[in-house]
Amino acid sequence: ASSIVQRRAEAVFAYTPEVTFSDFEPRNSLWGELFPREYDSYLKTADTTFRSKYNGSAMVDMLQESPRMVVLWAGYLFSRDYGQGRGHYYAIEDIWNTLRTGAPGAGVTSPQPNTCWACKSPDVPRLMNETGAAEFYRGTWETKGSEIINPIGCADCHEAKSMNLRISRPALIEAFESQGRDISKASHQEMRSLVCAQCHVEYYFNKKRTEGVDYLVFPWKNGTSLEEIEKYYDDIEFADWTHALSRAPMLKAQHPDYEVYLTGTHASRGVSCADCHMPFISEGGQKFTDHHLQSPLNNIAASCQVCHREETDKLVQDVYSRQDKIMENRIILETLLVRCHVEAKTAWDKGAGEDQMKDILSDIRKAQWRWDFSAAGHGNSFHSPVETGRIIAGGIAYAQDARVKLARVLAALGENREIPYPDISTKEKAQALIGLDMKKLRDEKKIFLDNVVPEWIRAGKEREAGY
Amino acid sequence: ASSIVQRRAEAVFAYTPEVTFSDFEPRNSLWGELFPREYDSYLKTADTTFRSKYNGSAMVDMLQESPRMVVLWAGYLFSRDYGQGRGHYYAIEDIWNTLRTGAPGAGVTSPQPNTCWACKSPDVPRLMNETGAAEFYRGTWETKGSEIINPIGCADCHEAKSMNLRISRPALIEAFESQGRDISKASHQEMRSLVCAQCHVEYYFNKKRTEGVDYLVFPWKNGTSLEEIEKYYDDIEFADWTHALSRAPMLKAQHPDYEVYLTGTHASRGVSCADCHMPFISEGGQKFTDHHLQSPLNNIAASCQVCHREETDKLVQDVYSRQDKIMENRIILETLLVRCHVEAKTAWDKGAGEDQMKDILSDIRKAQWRWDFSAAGHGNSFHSPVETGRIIAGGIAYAQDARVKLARVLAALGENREIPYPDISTKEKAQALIGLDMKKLRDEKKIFLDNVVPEWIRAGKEREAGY
Amino acid sequence: MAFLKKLVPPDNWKFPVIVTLAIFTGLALFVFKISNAPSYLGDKPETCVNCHIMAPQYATWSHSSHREKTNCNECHVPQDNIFRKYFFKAKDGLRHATVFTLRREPQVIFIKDEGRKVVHRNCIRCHEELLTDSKLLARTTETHTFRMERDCTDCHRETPHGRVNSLSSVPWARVPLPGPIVPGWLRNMMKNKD
Ligand code: HEC
Ligand code: HEC
Ligand code: HEC
Ligand code: HEC
Ligand code: HEC
Ligand code: HEC
Ligand code: HEC
Ligand code: HEC
Ligand code: HEC
Ligand code: HEC
Ligand code: HEC
Ligand code: HEC
Ligand code: HEC
Ligand code: HEC
Ligand SMILES: [Ca+2]
Ligand SMILES: [Ca+2]
Repeated sequence: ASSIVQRRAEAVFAYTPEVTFSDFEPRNSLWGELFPREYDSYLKTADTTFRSKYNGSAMVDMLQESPRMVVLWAGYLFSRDYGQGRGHYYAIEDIWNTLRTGAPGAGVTSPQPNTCWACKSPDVPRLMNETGAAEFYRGTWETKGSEIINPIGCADCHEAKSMNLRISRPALIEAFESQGRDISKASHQEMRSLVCAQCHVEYYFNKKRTEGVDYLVFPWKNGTSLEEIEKYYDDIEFADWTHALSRAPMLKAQHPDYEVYLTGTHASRGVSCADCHMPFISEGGQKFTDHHLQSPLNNIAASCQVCHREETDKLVQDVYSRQDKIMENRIILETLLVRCHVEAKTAWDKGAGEDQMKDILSDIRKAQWRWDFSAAGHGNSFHSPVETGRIIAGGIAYAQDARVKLARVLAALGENREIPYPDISTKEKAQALIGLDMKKLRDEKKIFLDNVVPEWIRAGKEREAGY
Repeated sequence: ASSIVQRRAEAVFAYTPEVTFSDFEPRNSLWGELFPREYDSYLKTADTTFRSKYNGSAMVDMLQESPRMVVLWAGYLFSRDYGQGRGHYYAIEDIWNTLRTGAPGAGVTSPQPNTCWACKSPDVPRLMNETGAAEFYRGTWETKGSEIINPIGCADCHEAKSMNLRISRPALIEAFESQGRDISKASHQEMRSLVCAQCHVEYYFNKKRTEGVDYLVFPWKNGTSLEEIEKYYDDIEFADWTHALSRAPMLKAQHPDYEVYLTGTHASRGVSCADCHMPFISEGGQKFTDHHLQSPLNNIAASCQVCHREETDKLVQDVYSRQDKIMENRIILETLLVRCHVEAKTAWDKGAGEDQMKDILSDIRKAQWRWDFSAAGHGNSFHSPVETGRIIAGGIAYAQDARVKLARVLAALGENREIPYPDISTKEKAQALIGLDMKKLRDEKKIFLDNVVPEWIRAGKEREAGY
Repeated sequence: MAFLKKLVPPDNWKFPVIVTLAIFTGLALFVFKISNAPSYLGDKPETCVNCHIMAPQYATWSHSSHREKTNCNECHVPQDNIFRKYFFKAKDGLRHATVFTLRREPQVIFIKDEGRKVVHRNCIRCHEELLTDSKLLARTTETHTFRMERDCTDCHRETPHGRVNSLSSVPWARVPLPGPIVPGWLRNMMKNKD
């Protein structure tokens, strides 16, 4: 045993690197010189070849997969463009590319604030350290274009000197504080999930906290369950947008990966995000953490099989069978929500009054919030299938409540037949239905990508050369 | 070599008991003389003290727990009386007591066939051996009253000579055959669930198989999933009854414990019913199978903790948290089904036509089938929470489909307001609502229990004395 | 060739030698068969309970968490290399067979030191990831690294056989004996039905 103790001490010693840079060094390649294995594996997040049944690293155009989403988000930027997240390597490229950030340029600003950068780069802690969080968030998105050019990397999760895990984002610390908890008490094992919870969480922009600033807040004050977060939003009468068809005051859920994970079997047994998405692997006799963050289905042996002595096929099947069961009802809910919005629009068109519609709009808000919470976390159906199933069932009940009431309102307005389901068999048809001029948006984006982005990169590199 | 031959023979016989009775011995106490530990633990199924959050061995009046069920079963015997299963020891007592078997006596027959005895006693294989299965099932329930007096016991699951597990019920063998499978190929471990699957399964009475006989059939021909069984019933246009309020052609699901278990994590990992409900225990240096079949929550140490190194509280919490999540939506579905039936009745009352109602009744049938399939298996929410959640979500969608259509039909008939939810806050109110004369039913039952049952017992004991 | 020729018996001996050889071969095959020896080459736990004396171990193992993913040999035979595996099997099997046949078996069997070491190494073989990587100790306390040099069974004394395994500890345990799942009467009844 004494020899093991000794080896462990050695191990700690061997880990202490000769770091020449600070915690705010945003260039991953520099860290990579000291930690080539971690860096090399990190670079593999650029690989987009793996596709699983529902996820993977490939570009997945979610609006093409389900044009229903276009209708669900009518009046909101997500109806323009929504992809499934891919490797961390692409964080910056993808936020440039998405139509959601618009096409800022000569005189034109982005529809988004700088807050959007918050989860995309190790340049963020660097800048926040200089200006503070509120100032970082202030202003429209293009104003920090040349400041943020490195995709998610080492400084997002590590302290430079010790390479210990650290929290680099104030939003998570504030979220813990809002619950009366102290994040600095987190255990090592918890940190292996909390570094992810800096970004893989539901969030909103609080405009009231600091004048003129879209302040990034995780709405966890009452707790992290679907209902607790909903209550938080209801209490402050928050809506992300008003739906273009139904006029319901909508909530958008964004990747509540961590929140839903917390309700699952694995979390309850102390299994962390890193256990599955960053397994310990062995290469040339050296063991290290695989920084190729990706679907664990591309690496069952190093992830699942550490704990489960089951055949690879069986484990993949475990994941797929849960995803299938959840997906079945999620699609039902999506379809019902399309009907809700279309039927509500018909009611308005026929002259329905605010008072007749109030309850209905509240049902629609609740139903879609449940749908989005379950759909926006791409791992939810595996991370916590029972909870995700529960949420979807609740959503179906609300959506149908809305429709029963709508049927009565419509009948009172003289419309007593089924409102036809729109032809939204493709993303294009759906976008046309809600009146988006996609060609224009894409043309403008192209100009932005051809002219503005190269300039951002040039200016950024120049700045970094001076470090 | 001869000594090996000899010793091998011993291997077969050394643990072979000196059984003096046949496979058809229905009296458990006789078997108990040879196997006192198993028998003593079996006798503990008479203990009704343990209650868990949703289950346990106590008498639970399900109609009192949820008076909604009374409305859901209007027109069917279950609306009179439905208890949660308790220990095997009570199988005979409970079938005597239940109002579902009516009050046969001088000139009055039971509303049930002899098929009802099929899963209640080791007298069943004894009789079937004499007459064959079809003849056993033939006739009304009271005609075999004096033949069947021993509650579920040894001969239901064991062969006498070797004490090996065996299948004693033709219905399960036939169900396997209908799927083109051969049950005699089952492994030892599978048998530790299959003995339970003789009874803990969904069933129906096929009246077409043998003239004048309610033949017991497990509807597994297409498979054992909810949808496959539903298709089986739809294909043969089967209905258990026509609903008294909505007039929908209903299906009743009965304890599909085995079917739902098959879809869960534990079954997929080879864990059998006996592993949890009949754990191996140790008493005075001897190890044996605990024949106190009950909720494993009353014996976490011998069941769950054999495989899970978790605190008792934590494991109980695992079970409760799954049950809570499922129950939440099951109650929503139940409530919606009450509304369906009441709204459909209103539609009929207002003069709706068959053609207007056809689709609606089909939705109601589907919705309630889903509810019942999830509710009737008292272990379902733990045995397979993801599947149970999936089923309930589907049920909610169908129930609400029905209600959207009903809202249109009702509006067309001039009724465009919400139909009030009936006051069914107690079982009594609910039973009054659907027009049951409970006092009469109970008085008649009392006469039956006071007069007929003692006579059955006397005649039965007399018969047995001659064995 | 010359060497082989020496083995050929003189002509007048040929017949008795052939007969004798045949008898011995037959006997060997007989013993091989009735002792179920072919099965000893495999890994089926059913093999071990060819001897009723192994019944307690079989019964306890088959009710343990290890049933689905292990067989007796996974623990009791070295798994690190194929030669050691079969050598150990042959040696152990022969001793068991001898003791059993000579009726020298004790009422309570104890594992030998050599066997204990084999078991220990096999525990580690399967559970190594859990034991050596403190990052992955999600399901356990953190201290296993410091325990590797004791026998696992010092602590896990119930894994998988429990503590007391005398011949009489599991009197009626259902060790796998051949037996029809559908009894004769029911098979007949179903054949004759309709
Ligand atoms: C709290 C952290 C956080 C904030 C704030 C945030 N994101 Fe993200 N973003 C993420 C995460 C996590 C993903 C990966 C989601 C997944 O699994 O698909 C992501 C994915 C993306 C993607 C790639 C997938 C897609 O949707 O096409 C784009 C583009 C993107 N974000 C843009 C934005 C924009 C624009 C904003 C501001 C409105 C923003 N992000 C704000 C965390 C954040
Ligand atoms: C600084 C913010 C941030 C942090 C910290 C972060 N992520 Fe991400 N993650 C993202 C964004 C943004 C994306 C989407 C990138 C894109 O699509 O361009 C993403 C994508 C992913 C993906 C999808 C990869 C694929 O191949 O589709 C996985 C898996 C993932 N993250 C897991 C994790 C885990 C596990 C952790 C913690 C160990 C973590 N992330 C920490 C922001 C973050
Ligand atoms: C999304 C979060 C995240 C990012 C980004 C990240 N790491 Fe890590 N890193 C981790 C986690 C989690 C561990 C495991 C820590 C533990 O288990 O103690 C880890 C461990 C390490 C270790 C310790 C040795 C090992 O392999 O376990 C080194 C060195 C390391 N990372 C280097 C890097 C470098 C270099 C980069 C940038 C190329 C980087 N990390 C980016 C999360 C991250
Ligand atoms: C660090 C350990 C660990 C890792 C890694 C791990 N699991 Fe698990 N898993 C567990 C534990 C612990 C349980 C809870 C069951 C128990 O207590 O035995 C569990 C439960 C499960 C279950 C049953 C729970 C359910 O939702 O029905 C499945 C299926 C499963 N894991 C699959 C996987 C797959 C697939 C992966 C890889 C993507 C994986 N596990 C990775 C430890 C782990
Ligand atoms: C027990 C293993 C396990 C744990 C723990 C776990 N995940 Fe996952 N995760 C999976 C599996 C399996 C998938 C589904 C992958 C697929 O479908 O290809 C997944 C999917 C994802 C995805 C979508 C990946 C993609 O390809 O786009 C993201 C993002 C993600 N997880 C993030 C997280 C975060 C953040 C945490 C912790 C809060 C976490 N996961 C915890 C196993 C796990
Ligand atoms: C295929 C086997 C099978 C058949 C046929 C069967 N039962 Fe049962 N019965 C069961 C099982 C299993 C339970 C325990 C259910 C539970 O977990 O609650 C049960 C429970 C009961 C109970 C106690 C709980 C209650 O519902 O009040 C009664 C009474 C009963 N059955 C009566 C009947 C009657 C009457 C019939 C004929 C219509 C019948 N049984 C047909 C298997 C069967
Ligand atoms: C011969 C039919 C039959 C067989 C075989 C059978 N059961 Fe039952 N079981 C019943 C009936 C009937 C009841 C309800 C008795 C009552 O409530 O009067 C019941 C009740 C139960 C209960 C509820 C006990 C309580 O305390 O609430 C459990 C648990 C149970 N059975 C498990 C099993 C398991 C496990 C097996 C196989 C090892 C099995 N049963 C085999 C018919 C059977
Ligand atoms: C509901 C089914 C069922 C009933 C009823 C039943 N048993 Fe069992 N019995 C089992 C199962 C399952 C096993 C475990 C078999 C195994 O693991 O190989 C078993 C095992 C046994 C054994 C083998 C030794 C042991 O304890 O494991 C004996 C002896 C036995 N039962 C006696 C009886 C007696 C006596 C009765 C009547 C009082 C009875 N059984 C009733 C299912 C049943
Ligand atoms: C004979 C072994 C065995 C027994 C007994 C057993 N389990 Fe499990 N359990 C497993 C296995 C194997 C898994 C699958 C996870 C894995 O692969 O590690 C599992 C998974 C689970 C899970 C996660 C699956 C889910 O639905 O989310 C829970 C919770 C659980 N068991 C609780 C229990 C409880 C409570 C009991 C007792 C009533 C119990 N188990 C009895 C072996 C067993
Ligand atoms: C992994 C463990 C496990 C397995 C395997 C399992 N059960 Fe259960 N069963 C439970 C638990 C836990 C409950 C819930 C008990 C409670 O709520 O008190 C339960 C509940 C039940 C109930 C209701 C008990 C009551 O108190 O009324 C019945 C009946 C039942 N199971 C029968 C079966 C049958 C039949 C099988 C096999 C087809 C089976 N179970 C397999 C763990 C298991
Ligand atoms: C021919 C009968 C027979 C068979 C077959 C048999 N055993 Fe044994 N076994 C015995 C006897 C007799 C003893 C007691 C020997 C002693 O104490 O010296 C024994 C002792 C043991 C011991 C404890 C003593 C030691 O060697 O450490 C183990 C472990 C063991 N057997 C495992 C097995 C396994 C594994 C199998 C199947 C591969 C098996 N046995 C098959 C008869 C048998
Ligand atoms: C998971 C590992 C494992 C499996 C599988 C296993 N054993 Fe063992 N066995 C052990 C351990 C541990 C001991 C006790 C060692 C000690 O006392 O230190 C043991 C001891 C024994 C002994 C010695 C007597 C006693 O009870 O201590 C016999 C005989 C034996 N096993 C036979 C078997 C047979 C036969 C099988 C298969 C049916 C089997 N074992 C399966 C781990 C295993
Ligand atoms: C062939 C592989 C294998 C061998 C050899 C093995 N195990 Fe296991 N062990 C497993 C598996 C598989 C599980 C179940 C783990 C799970 O549920 O995920 C397990 C579970 C366990 C558990 C937790 C459940 C329980 O029964 O307490 C312990 C402790 C354990 N093993 C200790 C040991 C010890 C001690 C040995 C050696 C005597 C050993 N194992 C040998 C594969 C093995
Ligand atoms: C000094 C005592 C001790 C020794 C020696 C020991 N363990 Fe453990 N082991 C424990 C304790 C304590 C736990 C914590 C979980 C529990 O069993 O309650 C544990 C847990 C485990 C588990 C996880 C069980 C689960 O499912 O959570 C496995 C597997 C295991 N040990 C295997 C081994 C193996 C293999 C060895 C030998 C190399 C070993 N242990 C040596 C005390 C010990
Ligand atoms: Ca992806
Ligand atoms: Ca009960």
